[in-house]
Amino acid sequence: MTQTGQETISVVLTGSGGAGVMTAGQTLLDAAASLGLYGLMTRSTGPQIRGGEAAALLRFGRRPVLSHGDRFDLLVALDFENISRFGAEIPLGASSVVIADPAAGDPPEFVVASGARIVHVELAKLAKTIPGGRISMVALGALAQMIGLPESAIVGAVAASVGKKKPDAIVTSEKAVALGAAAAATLTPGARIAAPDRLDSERWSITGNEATGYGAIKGGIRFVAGYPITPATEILEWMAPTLRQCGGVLVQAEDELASINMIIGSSFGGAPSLTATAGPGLSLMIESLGLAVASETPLVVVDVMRSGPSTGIATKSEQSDLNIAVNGLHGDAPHVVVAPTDVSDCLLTAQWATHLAESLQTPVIMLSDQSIGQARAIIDRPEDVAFTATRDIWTGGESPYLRYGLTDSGVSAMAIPGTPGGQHTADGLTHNERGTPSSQAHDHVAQLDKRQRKLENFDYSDHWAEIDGDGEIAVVTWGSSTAPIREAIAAARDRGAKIKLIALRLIAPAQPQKLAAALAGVKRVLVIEQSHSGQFWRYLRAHYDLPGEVTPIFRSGPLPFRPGEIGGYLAHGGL
Amino acid sequence: MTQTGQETISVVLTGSGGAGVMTAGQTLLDAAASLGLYGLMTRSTGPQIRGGEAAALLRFGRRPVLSHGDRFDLLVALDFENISRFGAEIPLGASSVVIADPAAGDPPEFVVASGARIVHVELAKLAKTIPGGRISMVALGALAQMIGLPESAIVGAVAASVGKKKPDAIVTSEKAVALGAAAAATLTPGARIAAPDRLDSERWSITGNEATGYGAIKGGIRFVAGYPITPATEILEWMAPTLRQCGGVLVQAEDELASINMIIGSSFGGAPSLTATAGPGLSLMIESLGLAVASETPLVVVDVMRSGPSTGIATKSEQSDLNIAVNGLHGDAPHVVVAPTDVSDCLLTAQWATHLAESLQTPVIMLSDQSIGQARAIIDRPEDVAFTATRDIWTGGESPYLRYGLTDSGVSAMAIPGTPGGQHTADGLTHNERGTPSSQAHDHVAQLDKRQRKLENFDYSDHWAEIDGDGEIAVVTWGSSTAPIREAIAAARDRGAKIKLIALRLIAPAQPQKLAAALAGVKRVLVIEQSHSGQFWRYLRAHYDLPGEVTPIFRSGPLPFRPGEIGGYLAHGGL
Amino acid sequence: MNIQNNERAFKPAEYKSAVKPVWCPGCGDHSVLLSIQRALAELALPPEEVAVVSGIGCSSRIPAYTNCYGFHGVHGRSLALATGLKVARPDLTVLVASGDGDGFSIGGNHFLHACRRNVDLTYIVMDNRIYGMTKGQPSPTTEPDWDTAIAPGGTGLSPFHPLVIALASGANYIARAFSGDISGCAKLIVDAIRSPGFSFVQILSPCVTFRPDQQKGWKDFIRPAMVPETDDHGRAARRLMTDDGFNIGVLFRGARPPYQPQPLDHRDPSHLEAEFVL
Amino acid sequence: MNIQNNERAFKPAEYKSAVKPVWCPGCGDHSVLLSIQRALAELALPPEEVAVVSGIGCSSRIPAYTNCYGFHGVHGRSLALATGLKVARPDLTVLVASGDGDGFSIGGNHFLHACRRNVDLTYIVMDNRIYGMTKGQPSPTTEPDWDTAIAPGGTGLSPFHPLVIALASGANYIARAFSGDISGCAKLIVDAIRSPGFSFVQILSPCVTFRPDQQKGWKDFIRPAMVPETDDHGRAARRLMTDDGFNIGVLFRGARPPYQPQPLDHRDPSHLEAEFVL
Ligand SMILES: Cc1ncc(C[n+]2csc(CCOP(=O)(O)OP(=O)(O)O)c2C)c(N)n1
Ligand SMILES: Cc1ncc(C[n+]2csc(CCOP(=O)(O)OP(=O)(O)O)c2C)c(N)n1
Ligand code: SF4
Ligand code: SF4
Ligand SMILES: [Mg+2]
Ligand SMILES: [Mg+2]
Repeated sequence: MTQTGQETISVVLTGSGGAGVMTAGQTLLDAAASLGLYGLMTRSTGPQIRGGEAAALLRFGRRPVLSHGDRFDLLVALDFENISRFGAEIPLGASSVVIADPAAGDPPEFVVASGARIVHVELAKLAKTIPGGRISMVALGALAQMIGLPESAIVGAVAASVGKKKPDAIVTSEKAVALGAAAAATLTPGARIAAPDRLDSERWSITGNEATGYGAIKGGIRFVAGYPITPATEILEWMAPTLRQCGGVLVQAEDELASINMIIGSSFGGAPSLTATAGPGLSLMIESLGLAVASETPLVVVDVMRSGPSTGIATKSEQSDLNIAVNGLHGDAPHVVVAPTDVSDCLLTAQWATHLAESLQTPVIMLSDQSIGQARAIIDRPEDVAFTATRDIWTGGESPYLRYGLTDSGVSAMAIPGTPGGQHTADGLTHNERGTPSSQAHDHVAQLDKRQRKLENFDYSDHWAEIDGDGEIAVVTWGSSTAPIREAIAAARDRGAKIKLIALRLIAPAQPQKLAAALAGVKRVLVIEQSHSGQFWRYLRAHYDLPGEVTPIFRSGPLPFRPGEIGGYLAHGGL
Repeated sequence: MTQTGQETISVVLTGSGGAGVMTAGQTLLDAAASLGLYGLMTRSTGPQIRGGEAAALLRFGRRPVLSHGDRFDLLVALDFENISRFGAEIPLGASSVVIADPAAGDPPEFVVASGARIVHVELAKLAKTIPGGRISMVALGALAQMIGLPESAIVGAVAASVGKKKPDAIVTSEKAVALGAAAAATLTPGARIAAPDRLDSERWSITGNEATGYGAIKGGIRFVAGYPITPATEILEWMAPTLRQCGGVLVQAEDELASINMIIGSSFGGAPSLTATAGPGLSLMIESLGLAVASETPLVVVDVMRSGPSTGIATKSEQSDLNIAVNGLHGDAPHVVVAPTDVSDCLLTAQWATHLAESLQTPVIMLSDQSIGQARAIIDRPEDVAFTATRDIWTGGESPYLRYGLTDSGVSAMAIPGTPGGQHTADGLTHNERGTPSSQAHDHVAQLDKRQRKLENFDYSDHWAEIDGDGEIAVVTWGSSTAPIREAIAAARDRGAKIKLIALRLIAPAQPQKLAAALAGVKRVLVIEQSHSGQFWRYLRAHYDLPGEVTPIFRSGPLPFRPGEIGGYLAHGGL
Repeated sequence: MNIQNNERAFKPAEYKSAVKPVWCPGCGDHSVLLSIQRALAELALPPEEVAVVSGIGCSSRIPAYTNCYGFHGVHGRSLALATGLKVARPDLTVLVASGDGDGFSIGGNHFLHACRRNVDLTYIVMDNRIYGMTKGQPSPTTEPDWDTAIAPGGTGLSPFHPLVIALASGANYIARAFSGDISGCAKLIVDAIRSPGFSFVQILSPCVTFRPDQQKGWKDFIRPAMVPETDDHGRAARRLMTDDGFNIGVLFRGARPPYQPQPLDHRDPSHLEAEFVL
Repeated sequence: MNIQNNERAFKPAEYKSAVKPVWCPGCGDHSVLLSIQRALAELALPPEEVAVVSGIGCSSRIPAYTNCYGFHGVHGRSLALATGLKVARPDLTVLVASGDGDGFSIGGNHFLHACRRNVDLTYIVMDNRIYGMTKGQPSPTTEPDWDTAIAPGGTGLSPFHPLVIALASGANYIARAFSGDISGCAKLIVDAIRSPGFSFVQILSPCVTFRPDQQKGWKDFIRPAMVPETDDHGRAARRLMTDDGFNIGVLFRGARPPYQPQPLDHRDPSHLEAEFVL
């Protein structure tokens, strides 16, 4: 590994199902991590449940990489079947290199059109020379060689993943990797990654969905009910065993109507509670989210967004559930909406979401998305934050106990079943302070005021947004759009531009004063988001007075924003 | 009946359950209508299903009355049990008169505090003098006498409602009415209603829910599925028999998830279809509304709004489902939202909603509310409009048939099952023109564009808003807030103010150009609505650029806006 | 449930709150409330250790009339809410109250799955064969020819068999009671609470307002079940499938262990980081 | 269904669309698709007069693979959608396709009420005892000890009895088929379509990817039902309650008339104004 290579490098492995593209990708990520590189891996698959075409998209860097780059430096195609379906997801350029098996036939149109240099390695043939040798391991060897990763790192990663129990498999893989590397050694190299600085920090390999699960448990979640749905299932699957280690349980519900109601029940019983879902499931939870608002029951709902509307594209990302998350409830139903800005931030955001739900006795919706949730990243160990589930619990006192007492803060102490004297009926009907149903205007207004007040009076501290840099131009964004924007801004700054980045972590309630302060002196605001109708921009218009000239930039998924695309907007925006 | 009385008069009858308050109120409305008066009747009841306290709130006028006035001229209390629960709904003033039975004991605090003149009539005692005599009929006689309605009109209305089969009951009621009238004749009269001008127009007695049902059938609705919910049930109950007379059917579904899916199915089958619900039911329909958007299935969902969030107050009104109606769906899911401005307008709006749904192959949400839906009004026969269900139906042609073809208008012809060659699968998955599932970015974007385009390109004609008057000040409002605002503006105009009224009937998609044109020259905009968080105002901010100074005026239900309250806002707003 | 060994005796009145029921005079639900009070007193459960969960309907109003912890949720979802509560808090005694509309129409799916899951809940459905609260629409147990505004002349649909559905779905205890017999009703509720796992008690509870036929009519039909209770699924299925809906008593008592997932350990979450660390 | 007297014969291939199934090689659903094609050909139904409605799942992908009209709706709601379609368009033959997750978990309530309503639909559930599409979570028919990521070691919950539930809810025709026997399967589908009212066919259809045990395992268990079909509710209840899930054939055939509400008249709506006019 040289010191002179690129800061980051992007590679993609494609092949049809069963060819082992995903395993190879994962091994590559592990290998890079072992060398002290940061990294990111996302997956694309065809519509088939099994056996369709697949792509592992990876990026490595000497600094954290939390989104993909503008183009892939290297594409390794185990075969070309149907991979043109991924064409739009695999931008290539004239400086890109494509390693292909000559036996795989002609490269697809999008590869040819890119002008990428195509080099041939007889992957299949080489693999066949080793009994049990896998084509994906040969490819891995070739790939590593091309981008400058030492073969030893690959071999180490293979050994770690195959495990000690299968020494034969390790040897077979080692041989395949070596063959691939040797074959590639004869080729003119393309982009190579520079060796990382010393690995001085603790690194994690984690997906956004795992980070969400762990953040939630750290925050105090001890009961989860959920119904499987792509791309949120892994949160449930990760939490099922881990929660049980930490004093909690997970129940698979019969549907999302049940999940949300189960966690209302468990939270009423005193357990900080969560469910995870995607757009279609969130839609089904809407009625009972209103019940949680009215009955002031704390809970966290994670929505891992995918392309909508309706079933849409279950496996692809989009930021288009903002409307429903913020404004989807019937009646006046204020609640909290938060969003992580990248894979790593899922931990903090989930932990904070739990803290907010418990502190404010309200439902909190956390808007993650597929591109964050299902991506695996090599990150620095996230900092510890002190957020825990802190519910104001009634242990005795005034009689009769006023479950919905009109306190100054708007939060009233909650009696947990089992507490003598705290008996009350939690209710979605308009009620008085005691909780008794009422259709009187004064009770209705008092409780609406109370529920609004508790959200408005709360101190959301600095966590409401990530703010970075200074300048007369500001980009306001949220969620998974943040990482490519961050990168584009860094590039623009390198060229001398002064741009401020404001990525909202707290979407609702709106923080007009905080944003106004953050935007002081700003003359031009670019609002960037991944939705077809500009949901975030409309939301900002509704709740904030943005200074100066405002340029909304929005488009739908499923393709992710790329730094270069954002750079274009920034330039077009007057830089 | 004299020529010199008031233009409108407001009366309220209260009593505990079973006392016949509602029947008496209905009879009074019929009587007034028979005299050529316009009128409005709304109902308030306690939480009991039966036997609780009840109030019939009425207003009559020489001109159409579609909302209540500032105070009641006359309150007739059959008894005083629990009626203070209605205190806030029954504003009285020093000029008001209260007829009470001395046996009913002391009047409640809110009556005393109002300074109203209390007069005694021994209602119960008088009723007892007639075998089978009802206290409510005695009260009716007294009431009619006090406000100047001829006894003969009451007797006629009683006869019409009791029907010819019970001549004895008619005679008994006549006697009771006469006794009440005689007793009241000795009292100093209060406000009296002036005799109406000649009854030259055809008048109807209709509720908003009935008008909705009739408008829908006129518009072409032939299939209804629904699940009972207050205050929408009457739409279903009215349509059940009437639809069957007109070639349609109604199915009671097991829940709202089923209702919405049933009408997606029936509409796919070619039948213009509708469901009616309230906030909690709409919440449950959200996921499948998204399916209707994505599969481009026309349908109408009537939401008769009630106080929210959650179960809220099922029997009281509010305009707080605007957020969910407009922004409640996950993903980018453009659709149409319309709202009637008063009882009478429900007919046109429901008919138009059907027309829009069918023309645009999209779900249309019609936001009525409890104060419109459950009010009975005496109105002029609404004008006939030509809107009918006009779906672009594919009858053959190109092959393969492109169900989701990318037309200029955005609307593509729909093949109805049974049509040879038109076979396709309607889908909520992202699909191509043919309807085949796709996860390609270009298909996703093309279909998102198409669905947006069809809504944007459509000519909504003048029906998008009701616009009235001119001036530098404009009130922008919607739905049931319109009628009291209309009245307040009329009063302000009488005092010389120049105010323009713009009541949006088309809530979504937004019509920025039309509103800008309507607001040309306006310097000050008052946005008025009945929601706790200013949902309409926020929506306008998000989608429109309002000129000049904008003053949002909003508050929650359950109390209705009154003309005087609005007048205050208008004055405060600088008049 | 978790039978407590309590030292003191409890009176039924201690389980009643100060909130006045909205029910019509004569509604069967008044008696169900009394039965529940008596049952809880008999079991000597401290009111704060009991939770009553419900949906929406006249019958579903019951939690606030008890002096227990209560949750008056949304229409049809009470069983899911109660499941979360009981799994998180196995120490509580959890009753679920519902109506034939709330429980069998909109709530049908949770009914199936609560039976299947067999969490230790006692599910009381006040069946009046009508939607009371929304003023008289047919429910899944309404007779096909019962005339209503929404279905003039009747729906034409035969009522279904909730007890067989419960059995097929896995309910561990199935009984039928009549609200007119308060002490019989209370006895069954005591038994149902004591029975581990999911216990389903259908209580025929007349709606005097929208089903004026029931109050008199039902008295003539109702009788204690002739056949003794069974634990045999096949026999129970046949019997419940053919019964006329008026046999009172315990009709099935199974032996499935309740579902009560438990934590395996109570470790600090930080140990989970090992999975991520490179 | 509405059996047409068609002049020409149809071939199974005419019912297949050009869309390539996403199913795994070897998935039982391929055979179900073939069976449906054969059944429709046997019935000689013109493809445009057939509609196939589904929810979400591997199995629910089937409509687009047929050359009929199709609706691929949302997860769990196919029966409601199909009910609306069939009531509005009694002239069509409507098939509903579902999976054990789509149909019995999230869709359970519509299953109950579709059985009860007895609209003339044919409901085909491809039961593989797993959620295939979301990659292997337990469904209501999964064995209690089947290990999955979301329920390590198994859920501990016994599968419930969908056929008894169908019977108790009012289904008029109940059968079980095995996708491995395409012609047997097709025959049952023909019979189910011909049978008036709501016909429920559970098809055991192995998931080769997430239930590799099934493909071999099931073949050993599956057998034609020994006892002939019955129309007796009590006998059917007992039998279905105790069967082991592997008896193939028609298990219940009732005689309830289908629910098909009809307009009473086709008058112009303007006549309704009489009600309002003073
Ligand atoms: C989502 C939703 N849909 C509909 C309603 C309206 N609703 C309230 S109670 C009820 C039916 C109640 O019937 P049942 O459960 O039998 O109770 P009963 O009043 O007869 O005791 C309905 C449909 C609602 N509150 N929420
Ligand atoms: C509302 C909603 N929740 C969850 C999902 C995710 N989901 C898709 S298919 C499926 C389960 C499918 O299982 P099954 O019906 O048995 O079909 P199979 O794939 O096994 O044929 C789930 C949970 C969804 N699409 N929509
Ligand atoms: S309407 Fe019927 S169920 Fe409701 S309270 Fe009255 S009698 Fe009871
Ligand atoms: S995952 Fe299972 S059910 Fe789905 S297509 Fe593959 S084999 Fe069939
Ligand atoms: Mg009922
Ligand atoms: Mg399955």
